Amino acid sequence: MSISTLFENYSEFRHRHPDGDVPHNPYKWAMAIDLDACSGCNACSVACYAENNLPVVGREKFAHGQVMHWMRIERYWDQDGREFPDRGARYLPMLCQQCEAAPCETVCPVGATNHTPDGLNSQIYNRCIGSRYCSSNCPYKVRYFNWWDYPSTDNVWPAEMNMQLNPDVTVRGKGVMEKCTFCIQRIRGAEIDAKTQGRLVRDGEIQTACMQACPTSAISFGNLVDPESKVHKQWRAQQVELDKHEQVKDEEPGGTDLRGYRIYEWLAPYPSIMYLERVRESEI
Amino acid sequence: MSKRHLLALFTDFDAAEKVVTELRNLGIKGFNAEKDMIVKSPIEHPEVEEFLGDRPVRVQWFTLFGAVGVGALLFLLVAAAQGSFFAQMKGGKPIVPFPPDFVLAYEFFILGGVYITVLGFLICAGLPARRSPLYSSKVSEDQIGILVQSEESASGTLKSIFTKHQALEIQEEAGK
Amino acid sequence: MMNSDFDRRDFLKVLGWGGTAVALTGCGNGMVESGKETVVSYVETNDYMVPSVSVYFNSTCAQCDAGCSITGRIREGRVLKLEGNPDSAINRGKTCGLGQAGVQNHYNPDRIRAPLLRTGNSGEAITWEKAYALIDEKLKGVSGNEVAFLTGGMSGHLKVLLGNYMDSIGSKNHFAYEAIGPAVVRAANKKSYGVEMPRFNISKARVVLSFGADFLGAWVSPVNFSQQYAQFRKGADGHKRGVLIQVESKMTITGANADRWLVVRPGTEGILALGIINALDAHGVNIPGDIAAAVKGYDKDRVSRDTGVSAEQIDKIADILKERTPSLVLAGSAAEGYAHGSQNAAAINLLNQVLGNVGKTVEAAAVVPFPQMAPATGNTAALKALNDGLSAGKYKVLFSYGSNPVFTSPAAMKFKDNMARADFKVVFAQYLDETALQADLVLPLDSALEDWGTQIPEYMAEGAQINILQPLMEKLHADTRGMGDILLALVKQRRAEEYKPFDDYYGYLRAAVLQNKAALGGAHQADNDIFWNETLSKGIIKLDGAQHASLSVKSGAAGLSLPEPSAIDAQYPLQLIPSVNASLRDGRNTNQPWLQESPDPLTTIVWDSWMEIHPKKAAELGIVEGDIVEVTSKSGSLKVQAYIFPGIHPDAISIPLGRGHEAMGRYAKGYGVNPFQILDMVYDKETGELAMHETRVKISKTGERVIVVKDEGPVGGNQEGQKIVPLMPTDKANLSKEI
Amino acid sequence: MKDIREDIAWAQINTDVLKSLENPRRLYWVILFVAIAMVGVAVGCEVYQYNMGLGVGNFDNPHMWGLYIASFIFWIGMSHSGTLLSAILHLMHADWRKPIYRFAEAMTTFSLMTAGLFVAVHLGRIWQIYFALPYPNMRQVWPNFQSPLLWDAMAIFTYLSSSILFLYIGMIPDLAICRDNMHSGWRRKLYTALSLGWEGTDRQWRNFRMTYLTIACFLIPLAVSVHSIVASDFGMSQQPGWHITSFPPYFVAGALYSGCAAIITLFIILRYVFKFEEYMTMPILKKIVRLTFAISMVWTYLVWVEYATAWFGHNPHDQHLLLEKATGTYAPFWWMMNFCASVVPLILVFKRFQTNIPVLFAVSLLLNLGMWLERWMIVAPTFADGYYPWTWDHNQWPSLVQWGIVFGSFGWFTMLFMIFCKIFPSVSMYEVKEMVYHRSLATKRLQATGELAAAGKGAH
Repeated sequence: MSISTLFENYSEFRHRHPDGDVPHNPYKWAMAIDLDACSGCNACSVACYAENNLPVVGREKFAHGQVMHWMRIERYWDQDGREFPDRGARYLPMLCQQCEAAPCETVCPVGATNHTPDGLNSQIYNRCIGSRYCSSNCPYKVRYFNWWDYPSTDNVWPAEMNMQLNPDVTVRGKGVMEKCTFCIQRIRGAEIDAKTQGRLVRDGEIQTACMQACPTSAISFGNLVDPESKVHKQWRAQQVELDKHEQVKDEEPGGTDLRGYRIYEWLAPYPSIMYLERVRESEI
Repeated sequence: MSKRHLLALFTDFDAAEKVVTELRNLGIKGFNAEKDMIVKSPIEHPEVEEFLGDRPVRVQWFTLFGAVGVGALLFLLVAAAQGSFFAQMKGGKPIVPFPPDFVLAYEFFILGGVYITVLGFLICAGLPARRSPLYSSKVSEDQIGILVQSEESASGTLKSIFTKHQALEIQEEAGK
Repeated sequence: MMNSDFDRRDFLKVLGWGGTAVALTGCGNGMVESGKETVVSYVETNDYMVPSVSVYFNSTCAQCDAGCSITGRIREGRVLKLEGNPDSAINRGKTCGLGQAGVQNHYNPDRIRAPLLRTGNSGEAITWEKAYALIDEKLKGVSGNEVAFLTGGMSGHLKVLLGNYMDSIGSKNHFAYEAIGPAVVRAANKKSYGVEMPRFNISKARVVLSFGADFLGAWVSPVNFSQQYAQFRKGADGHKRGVLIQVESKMTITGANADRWLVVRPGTEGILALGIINALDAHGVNIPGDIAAAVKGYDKDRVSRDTGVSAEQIDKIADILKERTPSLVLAGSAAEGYAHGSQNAAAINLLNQVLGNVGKTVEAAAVVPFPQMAPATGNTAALKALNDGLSAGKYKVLFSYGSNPVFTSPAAMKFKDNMARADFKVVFAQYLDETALQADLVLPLDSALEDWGTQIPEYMAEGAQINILQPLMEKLHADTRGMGDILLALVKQRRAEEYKPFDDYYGYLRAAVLQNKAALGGAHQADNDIFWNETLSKGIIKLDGAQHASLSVKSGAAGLSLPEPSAIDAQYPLQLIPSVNASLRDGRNTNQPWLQESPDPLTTIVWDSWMEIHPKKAAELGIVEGDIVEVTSKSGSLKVQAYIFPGIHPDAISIPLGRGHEAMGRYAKGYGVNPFQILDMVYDKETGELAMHETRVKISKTGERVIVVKDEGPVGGNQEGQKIVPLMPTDKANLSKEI
Repeated sequence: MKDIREDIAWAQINTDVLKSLENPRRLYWVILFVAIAMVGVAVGCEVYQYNMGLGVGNFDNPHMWGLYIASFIFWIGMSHSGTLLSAILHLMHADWRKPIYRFAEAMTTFSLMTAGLFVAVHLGRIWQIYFALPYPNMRQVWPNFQSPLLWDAMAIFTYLSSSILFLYIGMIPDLAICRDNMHSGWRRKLYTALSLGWEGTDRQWRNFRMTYLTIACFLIPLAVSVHSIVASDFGMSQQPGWHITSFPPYFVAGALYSGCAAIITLFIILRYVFKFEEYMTMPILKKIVRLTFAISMVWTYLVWVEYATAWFGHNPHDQHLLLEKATGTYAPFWWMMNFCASVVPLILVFKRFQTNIPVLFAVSLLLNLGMWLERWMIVAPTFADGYYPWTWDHNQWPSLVQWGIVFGSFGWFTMLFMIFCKIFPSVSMYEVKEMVYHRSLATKRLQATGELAAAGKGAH
């Protein structure tokens, strides 16, 4: 350590995330999820199990609320007291929102969860000591803790099943926190390829496991900084701005006619996932 | 020229006070009342200082240094650690966030204060110390002891003064 | 993707040894054929096998019969993950959860490792030679028509090979059985459109009116339909966002996504369809006279009385169908599952004709020009026939492959007992499931990721295509065989010389494909090897020039007679709806833990069965969530936990199929109940299919109560007034600016 | 109601107190062995949890924290009154503090040690606990100084070490007394070493006074900061029910409250076990009781401030949570908490109960029960009814493993305390002497003015 590095770092990281004048560069990974397209089929969730070595906890532990699904499909009903839900249900794929000002990051005593330069909320398994403060402070409760030592638990990964484990992803032992990573193994892979080829990652080059599986293509993922990326266009079309916790369009009298919104925006965690409201035909 | 040591025990502070004042006023030759006289008591008693003449206490300077110095030092250390070691970027927070560091500095301030004060105490009070040969467990019970150091010549007079004031007990020992 | 011409077998061997090395170090189970172990160290692997670098091979998903093409990711000789193959018109690079779980079928710890011969109550492992010899010997004594071969839906070269085998033993008793296939709808389609399975252009439709067709969940080709659905919602080529109306008695995942979900009295779907035609007539849509006459009786009031759908709702539907064309009307499993299922389906298809959708959103599908390879779709009538035959003692030898009738047949059918009447029962299976346990000889199969084959999907998306199944890695267990290899060996017992050239099924397949190279689009390619490798690397053979079957619309409501809705039966007041869960289907995939733990989309329940009951009815009977209730039909009863569910008709209850295994494996056995067991044996009058929804039941509380294991919290689907999933009506939304 | 005799012989004081260090009575052994047995239970549970993972505690998502954190706050709180009272009263020259401050400070030290254990037990990977220390390492990875948990660690370390020093410094003259009266055995060696050759010379006393005063001054802001920081573990987070402005003062008040209650309990126990009737007298008890009552009212006020903030503040989540506490799964405990901590202390307004040992004993225990529940009611309900309705969970219940460890922690505390009382004088001899000395001086002055009938013979 030297005083000069101190001051360099200080001025480099002095800004608060998110920040208009110091944007992410060259990458800021983000998502847009169209709830009108989402059919709630759970394909994304299973794909996530397959890609990220999630343990199947079994009936008893599920009953104790110790399930480990990084991506969970939530099903809501209209609350208008009708006898039948004749407008169907509402589905919401809930995963880590990769907040820009993540409540979980500041409170970790050992700095096991940090903000990466490309705008992810990273979790360092082997630094985690399991104080679980991050999850306590997460408004979405999308962090999952290894209450048990799943690799050594019967029938989680018995012989042969363990051959399916993805070598690019750690198998987590007991006592550490884990959560959706936006399939960071795929992101880093693509970033490195791009770097070796002296270019930036192209839009669509990275598909998260959930996005790749999704039969209705409800999920789009990409680089929010890249003006050509689908995600960037979607966010712009919906007038949702990353670094605002109150969107201008919402102030419009009579409300907005755009579907884009972020959950718990008012808590100012600046989530990196924009949802598009579910739509229902008014003529029927 | 060799010195002699005398320890006299008295029943209470009043007796001790009389002896001390007398010794100081007489100005016996070969005996320096300011330097060669120590009062040992079972309890902490402000009057002792009064009749013994003021003797300085310097612990507070240690305190000052400890609190300010250690506090500032550790604060800088933390700030430096955040800024120039492994950069932990926290969403929404600058890398060297002052509010938390001030909280910590507050604790460091106290930590340093207490530790250095204790250090100062040990130094100023000369602890840990070897026990002086002239000591009576009565002192830690209920009697006041006066320990004097003087030239051979003066010891006689001193002893007589002690006895005059009904010393309960007088121990003496030839210094080297 | 690799097109270079090296020998795939060698390649796979190397790959396999790599996998072996991993396996040995990894989990220490000796899966290498004894005597052949040569563990290749990674420093001297083949060029195309770099440690830590993934290679990808295309194959076909065998988790259900939709025939989605998949791309397997292989590293160090192990298949790690399946993705959709973007080149396939069916799934266009997408997969469903069921498909994702294919690897768990492959790596499943409960797979059978060696041929098992029953001795008394225990099975002993024997060699394949012995097994083949045994089959040969058993067949000697019996005549061809005493041999029965039960399979699931079949297609491709396997079907051809099976046909040849049946000829060789002079038997015509091939029974293709699917427990939950849309057999009645197929028949109805044949009648109304001239084809069993036309193409449904959901993406082109502007209104989809679906009568219990769960096309987003488990119906026919869900992944394809889901993609079309996404298009349909976005409003393809300048259209407005499509409107989905779902008519059913128990909400399916498709119903959960509908703009309007209409609950009808079970079995009255057809009446509603005719009612809508009647309403269309009233709204001035031009209806052929005979049809108009036929539906005259179905005026709004009567229909809404019968079905429980309000008159104005019927009008609304008529309106929107009238103004937004083309539309698409689908008849699904909920409509067909009744004694009058054929009529229901016919009435619903009639709606398509009336609306002029036939030819627009209902199109003829392309057909593969090899009739002998065309899919033999299964049905329950076949099982009934087989069962009757068995009980009559007609069959001495029974082969069973690709289905689990002991689990999926109604207990009242007594299939298990009748099966015992056959002297020699051979079951080809991957798991010791309920049927395998009844066998005398169990032959372990390769998983779909280890096997060779061709498959032709029943539902063709665009052009006709033949799907290729190829091994994604070396066999996991030395002593399992592919069904193709087994059939080849068996048929060789009969026609040795004819099949001499093929030393294994791979050889047979390769020869068969190359034989028709020209027809399979390989005319340009002189070199067989290159063509073959290209074919394999694509994983799909597209037959661009293939004919489309012609639709022959037989309009008219002739012979369309729908029964009055059955009166409430005092003794059995409730209709049992055995629902089909998108991931568990008929229970063949239940031993895959990902599927057990993936919450049901509607109830979010995992690892267990449940009974859905409407809040009103529940209150009436004093049932609360978690109560263990006994559900009793004429044919049996079972105990199951209750779940209060708004999306169901108050006079119906629903229990999902697929769980309640008594065998099969650690993840399936002992979880939940099996509603197949209590189904009444009622059949569709025309097709003789088992009417799945015709069972009437009564329920009674047992007094027990459990905590339902589910993902949703104590407040269920309540957002507590927060903005978590807001809803935007189309008149508020501006979808034009969207990307 | 008799207070300490002014004319008690100083030698008598020595012998009385030193007697408490001699062979224990049977009652002492009983208490000690029960305590050790309780610790055994906790150790068993912890070993099991260590091997199996925290799942055995029946935690889940969202119930990330459970009884461990609740008990952690409880013990931290317990620690407060000791030092704080000792220091404040010292500055105020309240001489009635002198006979009781020693064991109060010991209580502080040991409850802090207990609290520290809960932090460790709570961790998912206890074997990695050193990651939380700022130790230099090649990877240059340092703990996250932004985390309130780290402030906690720092504050508690400071508080623990300072308290121990305060306790020790204040004990040196007494250790000298012990040294002078023990003539053999390990105890003599121990006291000789610890008393640092103290002889009570004027120089030693002068510096002693200054030092003791300084540390006392430091301890008051320190103690306040420690529990405010514990409060900020919650206040700094965004969760409903935690993100409350009044938390720091509320926590500090709660800490003093439970501490005072604990002092009453221990006061009564010591008084009997070591026969300290002579020194731990009723007037002193009465003073503590009144103090406790005052603090209980402060706490009650602050807890209602909290409810009011939740209720009138326009945050629906906080309102909902408050309702849940009062009517939901935790309602019984929440009401019991309010009863024990706000209603029970009202008994103390009656004079006759202020010195009624059995009543006070029961009350003090109830107060501490209430304060433990309060901590639990701060932690658990927020997890059960946080922001996100989908993950609400009202069925989670701490398993026996959690209860076992909490149970054992009380044994651990008692064990340490009992051992302390046998090795070190739990009543400060020299300060009791000062007390009686100054009181007698006062009386003498009165005599001198002849207003009082001749009685008492001066210093002794």
